[in-house]
Amino acid sequence: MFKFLYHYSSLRNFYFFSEKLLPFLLITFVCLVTYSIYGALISAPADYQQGDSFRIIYVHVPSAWMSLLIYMVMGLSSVSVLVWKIKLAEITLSAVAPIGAVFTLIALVTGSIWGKPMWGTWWEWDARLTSELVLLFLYLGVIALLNAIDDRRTGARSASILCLIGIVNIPIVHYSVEWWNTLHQGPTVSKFSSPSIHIDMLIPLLTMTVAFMLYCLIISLYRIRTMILVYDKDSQWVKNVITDNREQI
Amino acid sequence: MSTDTTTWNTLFILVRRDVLKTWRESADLLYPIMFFVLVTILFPFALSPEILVLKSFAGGLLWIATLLAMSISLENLFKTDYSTGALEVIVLSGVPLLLVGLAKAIANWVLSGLPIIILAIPLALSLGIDAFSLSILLLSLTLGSATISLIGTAIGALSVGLRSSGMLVIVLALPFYIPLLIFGAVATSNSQAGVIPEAELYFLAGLLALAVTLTPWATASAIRTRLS
Amino acid sequence: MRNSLEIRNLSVERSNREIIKDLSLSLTEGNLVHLKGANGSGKTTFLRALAGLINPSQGGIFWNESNISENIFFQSILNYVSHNLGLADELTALENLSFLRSISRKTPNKTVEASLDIMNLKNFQDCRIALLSAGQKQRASLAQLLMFNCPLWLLDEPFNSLDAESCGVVESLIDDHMSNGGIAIVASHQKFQSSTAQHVVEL
Amino acid sequence: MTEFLSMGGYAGYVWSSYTITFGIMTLLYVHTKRKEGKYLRWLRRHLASLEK
Repeated sequence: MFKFLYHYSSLRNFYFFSEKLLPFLLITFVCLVTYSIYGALISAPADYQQGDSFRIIYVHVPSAWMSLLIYMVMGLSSVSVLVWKIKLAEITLSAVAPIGAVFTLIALVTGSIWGKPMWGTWWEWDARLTSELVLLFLYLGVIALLNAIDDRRTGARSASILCLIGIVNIPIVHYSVEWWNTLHQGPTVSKFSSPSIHIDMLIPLLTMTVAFMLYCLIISLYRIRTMILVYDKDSQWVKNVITDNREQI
Repeated sequence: MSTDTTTWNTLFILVRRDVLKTWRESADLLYPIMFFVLVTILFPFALSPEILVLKSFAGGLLWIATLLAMSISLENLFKTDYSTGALEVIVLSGVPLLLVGLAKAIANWVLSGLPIIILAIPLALSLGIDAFSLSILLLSLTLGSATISLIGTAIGALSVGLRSSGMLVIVLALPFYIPLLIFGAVATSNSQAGVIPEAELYFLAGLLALAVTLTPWATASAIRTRLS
Repeated sequence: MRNSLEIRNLSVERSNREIIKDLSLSLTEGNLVHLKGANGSGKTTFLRALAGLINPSQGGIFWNESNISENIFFQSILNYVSHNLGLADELTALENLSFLRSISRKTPNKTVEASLDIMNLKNFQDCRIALLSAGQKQRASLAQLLMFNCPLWLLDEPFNSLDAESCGVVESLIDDHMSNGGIAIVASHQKFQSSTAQHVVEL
Repeated sequence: MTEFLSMGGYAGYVWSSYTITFGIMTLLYVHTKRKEGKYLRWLRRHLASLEK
């Protein structure tokens, strides 16, 4: 398995491998997202308590999951930057960080919009929303550090150390915020724990999550491919790619 | 091998050097202390001179002041050593970098953590904290400030020598202090309500143990990265 | 066993540019290299890569046939004096050097006082580094060469801001080091005399 | 149809959160593609300058 991984971590192979993969990913994403939107807005029954405002869950929860998933991906690439010094991991780290920050932002915005009909306030210091806010600052920290360092190699290594410190802190922040939340507001059921969802409410949620995953993969592949070209701009294979590319456009 | 290079001895020598170095330039020592007192004094103006009001916020308020005061001294923790090249010489002397990271954290704690804890006594009394919760506050501050110093040193090592590294280190470090702030403030407010907050103090002690074992690794690899 | 330092098609990256491309060099005991090159031609980067501070993007550096990145004790056999001298301004020369001596894992040689005396800083040893002149700071930093005996010396601009008399002292230092079988790589703009032949490398 | 649009009285919230989410996602897509184009043009100029 490791041989396979190492083969695809060379920038050239990854570039051409992702070139074949992208069209397929795009098509699957488009179909899946239309199906999930249809499922979320039309076929899923309205919630008996919250009525149709419940449909915001189909957007809020997947983006919250994406923000966490992308931070885990960044943690993985941080380890491979520090331990195996894989160049592709350095590029993935700086390519994927903004996408994670965007999804955290979406999760926060949709979370507060969903909060308005339920609690009447735009911002509710709910345990999960607050941890999401802290996660946003972890992302902004990594992005700020990446931009503060001009040298790509040391920049990626410093950012991956910060990312690993962040990874250790995510569970700590999550549980201390839970502790703080239950302490001050009493152990009510957290507003966000989705009630035992009916089966055909659940399907659109899962398909939307997979659609979001595909979206993240597509966007990060685009960004990684661009950075690969800039990274290896002096090598021969990039020159060929650029010259062929010039004929097409 | 040169003279007695047991780990403790090297650690002690590293800490003594940093403390002596900053002690000579004592202006830097005053900044965290003055900042801590000033921030705490600002709150009564903002809230109200009423003791009852201040009492209920005293724990959280002192903790926030500690967090901020200890973050401003992070920037020049490594800066002078990095610019004069002393950090390079230490790295090249073959001393394990874990010790350098730990020694910097201890020196930072001694120089900015300890004076803050000592100053917290008069300030807490002025905010109307009774004797029992003062002892809890001091205990939680000691545990917390040590963890703050450890995490701050790691983040300080990451951003040494960068543009505007002063601002950067504070922005990067504060999110990691949130669990400490939660447990510290809750411990004091519980103690004011007469309850002995063992759980919060255990959590603080647990976070300190985690920080002592993990952050020196981060500081060591941060130093190596910044020097390359 | 004669010490050997081999550099096999080394290339080092610095701020996204390849500063050193495919450099190969092999040195054994008694070799003295005079590293020349314009500013920013990578002299310091090359020395820092040799000192193990920077990981090369290609190629490798081998000390007695073992790659220095795997050999964690490599730092204890080299003496690297860089152009920013590595002495804390607030401490005195004596404090700085005795601190270094007490934590260092290198094999000790002369005592701190003796080294400072040879660099004729005897009566300046208790004055803060910040108050010393550039030449005196340079000499204080070069005293490290005497305090430890390491087979490999990496000197970055040891002669700038030194007066003629101190240059003489440093040159004799290098000669002694060469005579008892050391290797030295000196990056410098100025010419310097040395008893052994200088192998000039242009970057 | 209007009943569907009103979303059981929560039209404002549901539609705003959907437009925000998918709006930001399309913006990110457009930004990424534009940046890719920008870098490709820069690389082409870089290549041309090398050949001269």
